[in-house]
Amino acid sequence: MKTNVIEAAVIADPDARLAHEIKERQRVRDKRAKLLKHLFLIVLSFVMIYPLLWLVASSLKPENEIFGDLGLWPSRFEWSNYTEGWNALPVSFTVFYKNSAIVTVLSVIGNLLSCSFAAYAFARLKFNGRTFFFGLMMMTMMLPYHVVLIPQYVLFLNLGWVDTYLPLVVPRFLAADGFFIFLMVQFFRQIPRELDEAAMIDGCSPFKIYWAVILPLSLPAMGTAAIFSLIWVWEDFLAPLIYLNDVNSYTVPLALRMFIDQEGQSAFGQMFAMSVLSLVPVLIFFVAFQKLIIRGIATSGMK
Amino acid sequence: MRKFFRRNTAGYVFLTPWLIGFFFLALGPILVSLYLSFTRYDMVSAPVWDGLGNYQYMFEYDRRFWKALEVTFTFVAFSVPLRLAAALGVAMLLDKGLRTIGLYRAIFYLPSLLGASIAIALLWREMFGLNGVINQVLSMVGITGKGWITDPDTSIYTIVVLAMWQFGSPMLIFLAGLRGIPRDLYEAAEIDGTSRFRQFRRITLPMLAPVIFFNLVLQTIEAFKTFTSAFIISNGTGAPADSLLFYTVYLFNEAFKFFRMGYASALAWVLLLIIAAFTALAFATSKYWVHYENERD
Amino acid sequence: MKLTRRTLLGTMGAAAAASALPFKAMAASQSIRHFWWGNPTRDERTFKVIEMFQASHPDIAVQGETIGWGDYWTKMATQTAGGNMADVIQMAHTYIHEYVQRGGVVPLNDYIGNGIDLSHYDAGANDIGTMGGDLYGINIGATCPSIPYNKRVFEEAGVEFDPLAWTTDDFAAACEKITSSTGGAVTGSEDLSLYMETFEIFCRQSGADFYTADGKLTMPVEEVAAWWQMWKDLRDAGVVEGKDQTVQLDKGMADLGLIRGTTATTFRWANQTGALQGLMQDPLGVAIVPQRAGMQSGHFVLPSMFLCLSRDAGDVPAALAYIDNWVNDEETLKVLGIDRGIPPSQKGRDILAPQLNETDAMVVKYFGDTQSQILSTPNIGPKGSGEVRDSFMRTGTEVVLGNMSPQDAADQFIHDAEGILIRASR
Amino acid sequence: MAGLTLRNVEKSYGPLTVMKDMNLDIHDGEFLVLVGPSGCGKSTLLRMIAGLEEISDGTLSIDGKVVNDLPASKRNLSMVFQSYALYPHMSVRKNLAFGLQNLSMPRAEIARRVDEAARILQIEPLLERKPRQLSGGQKQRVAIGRSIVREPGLFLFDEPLSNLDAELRVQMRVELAALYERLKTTMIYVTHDQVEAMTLATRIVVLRAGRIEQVGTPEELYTRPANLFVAGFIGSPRINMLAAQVEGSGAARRAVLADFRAFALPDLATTDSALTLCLRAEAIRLGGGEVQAEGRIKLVEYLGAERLVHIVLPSGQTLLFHAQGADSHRAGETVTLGFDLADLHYFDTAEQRVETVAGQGAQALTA
Repeated sequence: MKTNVIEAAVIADPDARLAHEIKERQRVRDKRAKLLKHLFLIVLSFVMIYPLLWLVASSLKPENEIFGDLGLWPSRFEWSNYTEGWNALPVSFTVFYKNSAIVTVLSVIGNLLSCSFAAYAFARLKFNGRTFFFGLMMMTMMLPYHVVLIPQYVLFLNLGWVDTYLPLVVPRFLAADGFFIFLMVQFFRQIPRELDEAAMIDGCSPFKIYWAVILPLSLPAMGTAAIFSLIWVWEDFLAPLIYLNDVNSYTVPLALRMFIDQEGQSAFGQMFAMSVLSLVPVLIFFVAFQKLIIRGIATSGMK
Repeated sequence: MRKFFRRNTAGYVFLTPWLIGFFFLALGPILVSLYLSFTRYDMVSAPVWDGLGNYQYMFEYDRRFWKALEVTFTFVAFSVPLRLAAALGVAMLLDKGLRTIGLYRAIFYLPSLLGASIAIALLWREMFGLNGVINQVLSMVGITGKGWITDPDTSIYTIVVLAMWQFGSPMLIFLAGLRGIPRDLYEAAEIDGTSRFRQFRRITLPMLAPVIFFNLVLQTIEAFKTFTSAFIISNGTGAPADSLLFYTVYLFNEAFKFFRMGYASALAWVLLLIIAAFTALAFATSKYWVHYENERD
Repeated sequence: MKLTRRTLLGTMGAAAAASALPFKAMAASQSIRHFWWGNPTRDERTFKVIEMFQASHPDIAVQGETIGWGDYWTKMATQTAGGNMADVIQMAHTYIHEYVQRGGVVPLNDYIGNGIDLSHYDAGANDIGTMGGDLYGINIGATCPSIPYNKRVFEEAGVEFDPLAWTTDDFAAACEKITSSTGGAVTGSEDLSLYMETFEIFCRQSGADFYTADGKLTMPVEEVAAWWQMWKDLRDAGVVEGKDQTVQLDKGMADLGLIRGTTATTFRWANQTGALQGLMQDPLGVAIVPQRAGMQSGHFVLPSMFLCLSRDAGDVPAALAYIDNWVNDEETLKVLGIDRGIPPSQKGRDILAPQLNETDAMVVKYFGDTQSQILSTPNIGPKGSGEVRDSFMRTGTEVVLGNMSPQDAADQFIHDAEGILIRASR
Repeated sequence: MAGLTLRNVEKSYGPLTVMKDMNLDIHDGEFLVLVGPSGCGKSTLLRMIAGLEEISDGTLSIDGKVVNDLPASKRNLSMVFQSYALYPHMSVRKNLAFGLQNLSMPRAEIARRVDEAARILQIEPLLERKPRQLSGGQKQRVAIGRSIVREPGLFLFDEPLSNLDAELRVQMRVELAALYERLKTTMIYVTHDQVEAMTLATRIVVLRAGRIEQVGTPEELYTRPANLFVAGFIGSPRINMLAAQVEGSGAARRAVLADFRAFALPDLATTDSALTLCLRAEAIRLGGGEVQAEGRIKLVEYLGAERLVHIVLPSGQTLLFHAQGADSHRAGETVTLGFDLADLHYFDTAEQRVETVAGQGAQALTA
């Protein structure tokens, strides 16, 4: 009863009305801030997207216009860059896409499985030598790739793996990329340890904990890793360059490198057209998988 | 003994794929490269033992080695903080509220998708050239520009800008990290009337510390190893006037252009030591600012 | 299909290594690999040639392997290091000495006239591929230095000159005329001061060569200084492209002022004219590298590409049959066209004559017209000459940027070059 | 149903030993509460029992079987965590069923147990929700539910109520007590809150710095604290402590206090010249008692049925007095207060309880 009286007094009070007004003003300000934020993002978007526009524009220009005129709009649309570019090389891009798809899908699966295994061990399991091996793992990331290229080539040559996809795929099933291990370690360590312990008491083996607790709770990290892994493998050209000899087994990025001859006849228009197309699968995957990152909200907020 | 097995089995079982990969695929080549760093090796004929010759030459005679170090350190010093700041800033903008976020996220990742392709090299030279977009914008505000990318004093910063512009991967990692911060922490702070800045300092930064740490370490490693962007933009030469002579560009040219794989290996191991020192420093300081939720040691 | 199966097995782990072995066994039979750097047109032509060869030689399987120029050398070096070079490889004059001097390619002397018929080749056509008396690289396309120029710009500026006999003074005058008549929108020429290839002709006009036959540095420091001085004067006069474009090294065609429409000339090997023309709308002409008044001609011909037999060649007879077919078979020569350069034999040129387009015809004519200006063939550089070229560009950059005088830079460059050669010879 | 035995259990992290020579017998079917200030090792002890923490030395047996090397899941126990540790990505039903599925129990049996637990804990309407859609109390019930569906021989609780607000805590405490009454299964419960310990336990273990200070029923701990630490830790309001000097010798020994008049000591099993005398708040008598002093009332806390009166003595020491709710004393009044010798607890300089020789517990626990 007493409190009601007080409330009534507050509403009648001019100060309270002022407070109300301030609140209202703040709402307007929030709205304006949101608008500004959008404006900023749009401008930023343009800066970010400009090169792609340029790339698309170039892919639609006749060969002899691409470099003479750097405006975005072509004088006429050269769609043939796409249609002819697809079949411009000795092997059709259909084959290159198929090859890339095989290598990429296997590599992504391999990366996610093997790296999350290693990361789980480093982040959650206690064993002698953990710090030592973690240090070694970090070290493998620090040596410039170019100097291990040749010894590695010789190794794979002796295994009889050159000119097959094995050198591209097998290392990924063996957690060769420390980046993903370290990434997952950092995310796994954020998961409350009591969940592992609860699962342990619930009768879970370490593998079951990994599979039923850690993995489902790391979807944002796994999604991120999947996206990176896919993009990097899809765009990787150094390993395919070194290990693939037969043009029929080339991947898309390697095929793109066949268009340009610094010393002779190049086909820039077709190269740009195929470059644009090569982004499509990656973009689709990106848009699809970033949902995993968003869904992260659902799994967080333990306490 | 049984206790020893019980303690270690699970860890080693999970580590097995990595161990196989490390011992059978990685370790050999790494050791070979270490061996080669003590040899003269032109890749066509067999390596010839040269003791510390490569290292001696590097530190006593090789002016370009020091130049490459200077270029690389400059790049690391500028690009790592700027790129992380850009990535974190945009990630935080994208973390809350807006409905069109998915679209923005894809757009902001685009530059990273384009990577360091020929197209980017052409475009970058164009944009930062004498008559490029940058100078056109500058002239609108009355500043006379110059050939940013062709002036040895400024060319490195165009690569820094390129690195900043391609902030997609750290951004994505930050986003994933931000998703892990419980919303109710912010709600509580909101109710307490904590300012946005304080929320950032008291909630976001500490909660994100493991992810910031990851990005810092990885971006530093990557920055030291930066190769493709500098390589394609300078047509592999490090021009103008060696101002884009990134360490790995120099290393690559020594190896594959001048057939000195032994020397290149020595360069690589020196770089490894430098990076290792920085990483060790980061790990050593991390216990003062990176805390893991519910972690017991 | 074969690869797919292998790949799937591969995912099962190390045991799958065995499944990749059949490939090795296959390689041991009558099969060879041919590796070249290419582009879509060249790849198409080359695969057609391989197809034709296999039709006529059913017992020999040829695997064609190709990639763009930039990546070619990385892969080549890696394969060489692994002892897994293709049997037949394509070489460029800028790299062949590196591989010859280190034993990456083998001499062909024993097979000439005994497996490979080169009797129809022009005299001296294989001189550059011959080192220390042994033939290592067979010329599969000749080329020569040239100054491609934008005909429209030259005509509109009213420049009249003899493309086969102009002097450095004519060149300077033309640059001046073009620059002033376009109000600076188009400069006369790209600044070629960092093009060591162009400098080589300039230097040879004085009678001096870069290197002796046994690889000693003989380029006179005065010539280097004179070269850089000449371009400095042109730059100071504002009639050549500014330093911004100049200090970018090893530009691709797409970055050339000639293609962008900001300069009227540049330097290229004559066989690249067709590729340049493909990227431009204005018609191109070709001229010689300008002559210095009162001096001899520095012009020369060199193979733009060589075919070589690699150290790792397994089935030598099959490889020889392939090479022989390449240089002799009329249908093959027809399919190859002048994509790799002008055929170094009258026979080859005669076969191609009817099928040449306008630009190609012009280039072939230029090639023929300049034959009389050839006095000698330059000696091939020693190990380290690639690095000397880099050093030339780097030191020259200091002149372009105004940090050094041409004379100081020339002194510095020669000093550095000697150091480089000593280090490379170890 | 299970009884536990700890023999010479030791716990060390590298060179740091946090627990040494821990000996404890836990009887089948008792509700044992481990209590102590933070850092006393109570959680570590619980986690060692659970199998989450390695035992560095000594043996732990359950039902007479040494289980040191037995993984947690094989020890037939369940545990409720302070943070509840519900699996955030599983529904409540899934959370309850998860452990049973791991035992590959028939589907129907799992459903039966889950439904029964849900009924007991009144969380049936919540079964399809995710943990993040639950309030703190609801999460707590689910966490308890998860442990009872397993029908274990041993329940472990690690400060299960500390994240709840006061009202819920009291309610859940009652429910836990009811649950124990219903199941009569061995329960080991860790808390730092002595009220929880007193209300729930059949026996309490008071721990400090990795050592057991006292084991006993709540009554034993309250009425006969073994040392000063237990005396101070158990009981609310906190026990009053008075420093005393011992003068004289033999039968003529007297205790000299700052504010009270000196009095003759009973026959004590100690010869120390200084003692600490402890006195429960309810043992203080206003205006009466065998030993008296003057004091001024500083503060009166009104708690409804009772009042807590803070009295300042001339030396500045404050004593707590437990008064009736209807008591009429006001702050600022000066009062005479006293106590009876029989209500005193004596502690020697080693802070150990000293018994009166005449008393029944002549054998000191310190022996």
